[in-house]
Amino acid sequence: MKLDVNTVIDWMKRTNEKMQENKSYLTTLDQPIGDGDHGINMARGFQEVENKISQGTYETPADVLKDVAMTLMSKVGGASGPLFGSAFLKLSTAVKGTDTVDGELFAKALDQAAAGVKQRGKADIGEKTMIDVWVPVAEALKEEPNFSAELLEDTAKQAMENTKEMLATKGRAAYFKERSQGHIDPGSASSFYLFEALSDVIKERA
Amino acid sequence: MKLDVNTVIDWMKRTNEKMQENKSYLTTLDQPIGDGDHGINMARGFQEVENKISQGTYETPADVLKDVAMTLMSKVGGASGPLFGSAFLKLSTAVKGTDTVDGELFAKALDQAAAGVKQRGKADIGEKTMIDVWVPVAEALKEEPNFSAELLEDTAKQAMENTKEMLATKGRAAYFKERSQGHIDPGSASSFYLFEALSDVIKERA
Amino acid sequence: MKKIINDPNQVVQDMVQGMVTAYPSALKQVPETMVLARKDAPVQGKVGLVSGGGSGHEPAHAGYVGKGMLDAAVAGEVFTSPTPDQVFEAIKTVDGGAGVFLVIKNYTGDVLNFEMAAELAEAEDIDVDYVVVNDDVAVEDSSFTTGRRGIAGTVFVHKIAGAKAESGASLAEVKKVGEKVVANVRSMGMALKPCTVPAAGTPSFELQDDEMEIGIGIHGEPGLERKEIASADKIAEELTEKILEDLDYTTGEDVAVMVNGLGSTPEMELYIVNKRVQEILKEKGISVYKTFVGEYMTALEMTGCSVTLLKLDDELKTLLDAPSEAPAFRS
Amino acid sequence: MKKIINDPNQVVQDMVQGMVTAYPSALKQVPETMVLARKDAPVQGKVGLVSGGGSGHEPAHAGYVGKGMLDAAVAGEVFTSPTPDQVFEAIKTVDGGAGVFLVIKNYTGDVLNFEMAAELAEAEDIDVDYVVVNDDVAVEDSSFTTGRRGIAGTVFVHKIAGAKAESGASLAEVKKVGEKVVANVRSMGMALKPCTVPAAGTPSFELQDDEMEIGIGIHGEPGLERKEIASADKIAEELTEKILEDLDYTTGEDVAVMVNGLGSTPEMELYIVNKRVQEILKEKGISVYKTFVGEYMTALEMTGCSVTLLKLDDELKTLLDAPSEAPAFRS
Ligand SMILES: Nc1ncnc2c1ncn2[C@@H]1O[C@H](COP(=O)(O)OP(=O)(O)O)[C@@H](O)[C@H]1O
Ligand SMILES: Nc1ncnc2c1ncn2[C@@H]1O[C@H](COP(=O)(O)OP(=O)(O)O)[C@@H](O)[C@H]1O
Ligand SMILES: [Mg+2]
Ligand SMILES: [Mg+2]
Ligand SMILES: [Mg+2]
Ligand SMILES: [Mg+2]
Repeated sequence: MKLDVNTVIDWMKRTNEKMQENKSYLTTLDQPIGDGDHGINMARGFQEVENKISQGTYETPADVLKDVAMTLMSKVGGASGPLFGSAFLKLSTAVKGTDTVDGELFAKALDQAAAGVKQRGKADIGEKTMIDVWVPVAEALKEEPNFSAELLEDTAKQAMENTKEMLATKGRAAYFKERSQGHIDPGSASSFYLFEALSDVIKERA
Repeated sequence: MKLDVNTVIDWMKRTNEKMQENKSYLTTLDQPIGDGDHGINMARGFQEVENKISQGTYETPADVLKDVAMTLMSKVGGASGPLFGSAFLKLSTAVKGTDTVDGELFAKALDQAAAGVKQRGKADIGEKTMIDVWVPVAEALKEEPNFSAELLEDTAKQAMENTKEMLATKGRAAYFKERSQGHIDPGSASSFYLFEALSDVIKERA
Repeated sequence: MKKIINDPNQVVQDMVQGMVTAYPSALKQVPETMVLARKDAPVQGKVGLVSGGGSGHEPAHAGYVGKGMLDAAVAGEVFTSPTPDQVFEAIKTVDGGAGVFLVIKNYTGDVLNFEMAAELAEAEDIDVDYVVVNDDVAVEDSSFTTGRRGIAGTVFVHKIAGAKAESGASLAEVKKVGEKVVANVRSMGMALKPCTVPAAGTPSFELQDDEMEIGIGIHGEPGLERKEIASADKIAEELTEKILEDLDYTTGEDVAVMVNGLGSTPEMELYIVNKRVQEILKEKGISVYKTFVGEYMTALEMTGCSVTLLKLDDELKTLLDAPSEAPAFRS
Repeated sequence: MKKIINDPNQVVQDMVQGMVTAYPSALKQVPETMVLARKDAPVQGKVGLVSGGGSGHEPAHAGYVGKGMLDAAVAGEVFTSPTPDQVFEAIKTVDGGAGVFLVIKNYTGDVLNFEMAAELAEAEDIDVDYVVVNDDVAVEDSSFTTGRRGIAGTVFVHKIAGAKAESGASLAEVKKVGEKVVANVRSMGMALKPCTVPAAGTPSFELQDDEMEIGIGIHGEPGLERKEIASADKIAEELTEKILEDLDYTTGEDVAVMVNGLGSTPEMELYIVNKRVQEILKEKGISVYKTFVGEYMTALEMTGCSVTLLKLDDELKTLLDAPSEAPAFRS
C-alpha cells in the first residue's frame, strides 16, 4: 500500500460519498442511544472537507490531512468533531514531510491517531466509542504492514460490529447503561465507513 | 299535560342523566365547529343542578326553575351557561305563582324563554344555535296547547336535525362559515335532550 | 391523551393552586374562587383591571396579574368563559373606589358572562366599564357574524391599559386607551397540530400530515383555510400581509411586534418566523419599536403561532415601556 | 415532521437572525458566526460570561444574554455543541480585559469544544476559566460514566455568575460563585413524547401511549426508567424526592425552585406540577425563596418537564435577585 497526495484526496471524497449515503443510517444509530445527530454531523463535516480540499492544491498527504482536521474541528462540533479532528491532526503530524506514505508509516500514524482520540475523549477501548474501531484497525495494520484492502475493511467492520454488545461508559450512550447494549455505536460506524472508503480507494489503485 | 313541582324536579334529573350519557357525543359535536367543550359544560352544569335541587325543598315549579337558572349561570360559563340560564330564568318568571303549569302556560313560558335566549345572544332563528330548537318547540306547543309527549320530542328532534344544514353566523361555529354546514349544532342537540327528557317524564306520568 | 395532570376535571383548580404558590408574594387567590388577584388588591384610588376567560391560554391570564398590568384574572374551565359570579368576585376584590375596567376577548361566552358580571357590580354601585378585544383578522367582520375574535393582541391591551391605570388615570381614560389599543392592534394565527381539552380526551380537530390551518383561533376554531404546509417564510408572509392589508401601519410612528407560540411550537421556530416578519416590515418601511417572541396567549398544546402588530404613538410607547411586575410580562 | 421552518439545514442561521432582529438594541451578532453578544460587549473591566451549546434548547442560550447575565451565547447545530472557533470568537468578543468565564454543560462534545476554545484563547493571552454544570440527578455519578449531565440548573449558573460578574468581581470570584451554584443545584426531568431534530426528520425515540420516561435528558437521552404514565402529583413526587435524596436541602436557608417545560408541555401542566412540588417542600419544612415556572431549557418540542432545586445562602439570594436585562430572564 502507498498513499500519495491524490490517494488521500480520493479517500476523503469517497468518505464523503459514504457519509452522505449513510447519513440517515448513522442518525438512526444515534437515535436509540444518543441524540440523533451523528449522521447529520458527519455528512456536514465531510461535505465541508470535500469543498475545502477540492479548492486547494496540495503537495503532500500531510497537507491534505491537516486541512481535513481543521475543517472537521471547525465545522462539526459535538463530540465527534473534535475527536475526528484530533485523529486527522495526529495522522497529519505523523506523516509530515513524506510524499508517499507506506503501510508501515500509515500503521504508525493510525496508532498515534487512535492515541489522540483516547486522550481527547479521556476514554479507552471497550467503552463503546469510535476508539473501538480505531484501535483494532491500528493494531491489525501494525502487525501486517503490507496489509490488504480486504484486511483493512474486514477489521474495521468486525470492530464496528463488536461495539454492538458493549456497554457504553463514555459519551451520550453511557446514560443508557444496559440499554446501550444491542446497538452499534454510531461513531464506530462512521469510522468504519472512513476505513471502508480507504479500502475502496486502495482496491481501485491496485 | 300538567307540570307540578315534582314533575319539574324529575324533568331536571332526567335531563342530567341524558347530559351525562351524551357528554362525549355533545363534545364531539362541538369539536368540528366549536371548541370541544359543550358536553363537558352541560354535564357539569346539570350535575350541579341535580346536586342543588336534591338538597332543596320546593313549593312551586317556579322555585325549582329559578334554582336551575341560577345554578346554570354560576356553574357553566361559556356561551351556553348564560343562555340556558336566561331560558330557565324566563321559564321561572313566566310560571311564577302557579302550582301546576298546564300546556297553555308552559307554551307561553317557552315562548318567553326563547325570546330571552334571542335577546341575550343577540341572535335569531336560522343562525344555527340553540334558538333553532327553542323557537320551533315553543311555536309547536303554542299551536297545540294539549300537545303530546311525542309531539314535543319529535318537534325538538326535527328542529335539532334541521340545524345540520344551516350556516352558522353566531357563536363559535360562525368562524367556520361554509364548513359549519353538515354538522348538528351542539347547543341544539343539548336543547333536544332537555325536551326529550321532559317528554320522557310526561310519558311516565301519563 | 398524554398529559401531566391529576384529574381532567380538576386541572383548573390544580393550576390556580400552582400559580399562587409559585408567586406567593405577588398573587393571592380570592377564597373559594378561581380568581387570582394582586397581593395588594384593592389598590385605593386606582382603577382596577380585570381580565380572564377560559383556561388553557396560559400564561394568560393570571400571568399578567401584577403591578402595572392586571389587578385580577378569572380562570374559567378549559376554553370556557368563567361565570358571572366569579367575574363579580374579581371586580369586588380589585375595586379601590375608582371603578373597575374589564378586558374581554370577543367570544359570545366571554362577552355574555362579563357583561352579566358588570350588571351585578353596577347593582352594588361599583363603576364598571369594559373593552372588547377583536384583533383577529382571520375572521371577517360583517353584520352577520359574531365579529372578530380576541387573540394574542389582548396582551397588549392588558399591558397598556394596566400601565395607564397604574399611572392614576380615571376609568374613562383607561377605557379610552384600551380602545385605542384595540383600534390599532391586529393579529392572525395558524396551526400545524391540534390540542386536546383534558376533559374531552381527544384532539379538537384533525389535520393531515401535510396540512396546516391558516387563521386558527386560540381554541382551535379555524378561520380561513386548510392547505398544504408551507415554509416558515411563506407562513410569516401570509400572516403579516393579511394584517397589513387590514390596517394601514405606515401612518403610525412605529409598531410593536408579537410572535406568539400557541403551546408546543419550539421557541426556535418562533424566532424563524420573526426573522421573516422583521424583513417584511423593513421592506415596507415600517419601523419596529419593540418585539416580543414567546408564549403569550396559548391554546393548550396546539402547534402553531400567531403574529400581532400594534401601531404605536407616543402615548402607547410610554405605556408599553412602563414597568410591569406581572410574572409573565416583566418590563 | 411538521415544523415551521424553511430549510432543515438552515434552522440555526434563521433562528439567530430572528433573535438578533427581535432584540436589536440588546443583542448583536458577531459577523459570520452563530454568536450573539451583548450589544455593548466587550464591557471594559468586567469578566465576560460565555455559554452556549447545541441549539434546540431555546430560550437557552441567547435568551440569557444581556446586562446582568451572559455576555455572549454560542449556538451550535441542533443538539450539537458549537465548534471551538465559534466559542473562541465569542471569547474574543466579550473579553474586556478581566478575563472570560465559560459556563459549560457536562456533555463530552460541549466540554471538548469549549476546552479547545479556552486553549485557543489562552494562546492569545486571554484569561479563561470555566465551570462544568452537572445538575441532573437522573444519571449516576461514577468513575465509569461521563458524569452527570447539565440541564435546566444551568440557567441559575448563568443568572448568578452573571450577576457576580456584573458586580465587578474578578474571574476567580466569578468561578467560585459558579462552582457554588453547581454544588447546590440539582435537577431531574421526565418526558411523555419525543422531539424531532429537523435535519433528522424522525422522532428521536419512541414511547408507547401509556408510557413515560423518567430521568430524560434535554436531547432525549433517558436516564432511569420507562414506566406507565402517572399523575402529575406522582411525577412531581418522583422528581422532587430523587433530588432531595441527592442533596440535603434542609441545611440551607431557603431554596429556589424551577419547574421547566421541555418544549410542548402546556404551561397549565407546569403549574399543576408546581402545585405538588411546593406541597412536598412545605411538608419537609424546606422554605421556598423564589419560584420559576416556564420554559427555560427546552428540548425542541419534547413533551415533559424538569424540576430544579437550588439551595441558597445570602450571597446566592442577592445575586439571584440582582437585575437582569436578558430577554428571557428579566428581574
Ligand atoms: N469520550 C469519547 N471518546 C471517544 N469517542 C467518543 C466519546 N464520546 C463520544 N464519542 C464518539 O462520538 C460519537 C457521537 O458523535 P456525535 O453524535 O456526532 O456527537 P454527540 O454525542 O455530541 O451528539 C459516539 O458514537 C462515539 O463513537
Ligand atoms: N349568540 C348565540 N345565541 C344563541 N345561542 C348561542 C349563541 N352562541 C352560541 N350559542 C349556543 O351555544 C352553543 C355552544 O355552547 P358551549 O360550547 O357550551 O359554549 P362556547 O361556545 O362558549 O364554547 C352553540 O352550539 C349554540 O347553540
Ligand atoms: Mg449525537
Ligand atoms: Mg364550546
Ligand atoms: Mg368554550
Ligand atoms: Mg449531539
